[in-house]
Amino acid sequence: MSGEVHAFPGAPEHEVSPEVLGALEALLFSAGLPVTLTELSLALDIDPEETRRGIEVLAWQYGAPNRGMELVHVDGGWQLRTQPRFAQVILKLRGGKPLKLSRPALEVLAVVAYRQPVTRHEIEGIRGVDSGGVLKGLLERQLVRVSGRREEPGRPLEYATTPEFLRMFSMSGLGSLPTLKEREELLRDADPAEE
Amino acid sequence: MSGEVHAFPGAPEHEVSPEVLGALEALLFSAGLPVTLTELSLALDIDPEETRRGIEVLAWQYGAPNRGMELVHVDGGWQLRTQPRFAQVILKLRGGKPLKLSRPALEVLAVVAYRQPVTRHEIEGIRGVDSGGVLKGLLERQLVRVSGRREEPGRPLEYATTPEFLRMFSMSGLGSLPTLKEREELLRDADPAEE
Amino acid sequence: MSGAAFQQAAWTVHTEIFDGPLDLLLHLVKRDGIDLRQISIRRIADAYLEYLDKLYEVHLGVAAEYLVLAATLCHLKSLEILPRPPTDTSGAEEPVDPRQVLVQRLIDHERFRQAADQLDQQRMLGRDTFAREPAEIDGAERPLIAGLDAFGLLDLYHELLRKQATPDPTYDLRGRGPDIGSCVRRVVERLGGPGGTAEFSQVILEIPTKVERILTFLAVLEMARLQWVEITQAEHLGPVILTSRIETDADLSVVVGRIQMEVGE
Repeated sequence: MSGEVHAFPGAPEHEVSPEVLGALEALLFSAGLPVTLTELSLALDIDPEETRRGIEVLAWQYGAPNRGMELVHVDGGWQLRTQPRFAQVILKLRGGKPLKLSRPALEVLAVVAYRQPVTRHEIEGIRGVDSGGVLKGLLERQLVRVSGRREEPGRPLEYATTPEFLRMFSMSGLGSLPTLKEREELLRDADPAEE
Repeated sequence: MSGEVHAFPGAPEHEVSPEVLGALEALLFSAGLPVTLTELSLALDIDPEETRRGIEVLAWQYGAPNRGMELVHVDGGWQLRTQPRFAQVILKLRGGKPLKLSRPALEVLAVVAYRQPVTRHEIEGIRGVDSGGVLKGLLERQLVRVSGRREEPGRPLEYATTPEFLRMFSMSGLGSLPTLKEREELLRDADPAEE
Repeated sequence: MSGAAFQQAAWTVHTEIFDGPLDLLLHLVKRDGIDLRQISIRRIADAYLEYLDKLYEVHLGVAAEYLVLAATLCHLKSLEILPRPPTDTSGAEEPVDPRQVLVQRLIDHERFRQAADQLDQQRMLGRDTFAREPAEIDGAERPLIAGLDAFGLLDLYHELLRKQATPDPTYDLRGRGPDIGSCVRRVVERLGGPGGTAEFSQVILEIPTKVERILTFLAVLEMARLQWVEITQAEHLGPVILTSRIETDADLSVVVGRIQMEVGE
């Protein structure tokens, strides 16, 4: 997402009360998403011109070297964001936690694993929903690759799993994928009462 | 209103570099949830003592009248939150109602907080009324959790509070619970002769 | 108290003012200025019973727990009036004074009422103060984990195939489609003879289409109403067990016909 940072070279001349500045900061902080001048003015019950001046002063204050955020004009509103120079430390604090694959991603992976090479059309036939976006994500993550083209009208792309996929599921090769028959045997062994 | 805001009366003497202050602010801003001193120190690759001084300076800076947030020690970590005097304008911007816990919910929470681990039977003994529905609601809101089973006939479930409880009530730990009134104190309060 | 005003007061028993019998009792103690240290059981028992009486006058149902406390108070009151039996001096244990037990319960109740007040005065997140949602971190930088193993993947695949194998049925609008009669028959056969049981969720899961599942659900409710099937659940959230109550020699078509008539099919 891009946005415009308004760095005001010198202290704005405008007189804005500390109370309005504090309230603006609290509003922008808790909103998270960009907030328009109109929304801010309505919440504070002040004139939009005063809000604009407040925003200008606030943006200038965030320019100080000991501040961690900046005020960005984005999507027609104003938003507080961390300054880009802190991206690395933030990633270090929060990026270490692994991301879990989503249910749709797992479903597409399952179909690709058992049906490869498989076309997007076939995947969608089995899942019953559009799977383009999910497939794209899996391609970017290198869990799925394009393996060729199907020799049929339109020559659609075919997809297969990657070595990265095998690593993720701790398998030495595609031959290690369990089969439906094995699954049934396992279930029988595990709980004879259930059958 | 209580809560654990550390307002330092004068400017802390400590020398902390603007860069560390900015990074701390950026980290706390992006984390949203409480972050421990250790986590902050690891991300910044600085000494925990320096982090502690940085937090102290930051907390003091948030005490200025033109600031919207405060630095709160909660659930064992540090968290940026809006200052209570801006609650009204924030709710106005959000267009939502403030969070409200019902009287029975507060009472059950109080019993669980002070008597944990506690069984449903014990809660109902103190309140004199069925509390199953209220307890279920608190479990769903993750303010209360099942902590184990009591080693007694029937092995009833035991309940305790969660970190979410500490966060919601702005407490750094269970040690921050206000002390329960003693029997004598309550009798004195209830004494009609002294009213 | 005027009729209307009292009705209002009585109504509040079930709303926020009195949260249960102890709460009511505590209110009466405070209202009548009774000293908890020299509590007169007779006085508070009378006040409590009088209040319950008024509730009956306005034809308001009183929850069972209010009556339990009333019984306890009457018992305590009788103990207070009767002369005490000589205390057994040989026993090491002091007899528990039932009055003290009641006072202790009232004190505990008051103590936690006040603790609840104090909690309510804490700086509450979402009411007095607001935090931020954690900022989105660019996912591309973070390590990925599957969250399940190869068998889990297979289960997912199997599930997808099964869903695909049972598409929503298409109906011939000229025909009748699935009917409740066949659903009743299916349940009766599944349960076997009288006393035969099955877990309700199993019965439902064995049925292939959504429409038939709903019809079977209705059929079971109707059968329960006619006492042809018994529904039991041993514990909260535990399995629901169906037990057949239909005689072996009962004419199933009569049973089915009755249900079809009842549901107006």
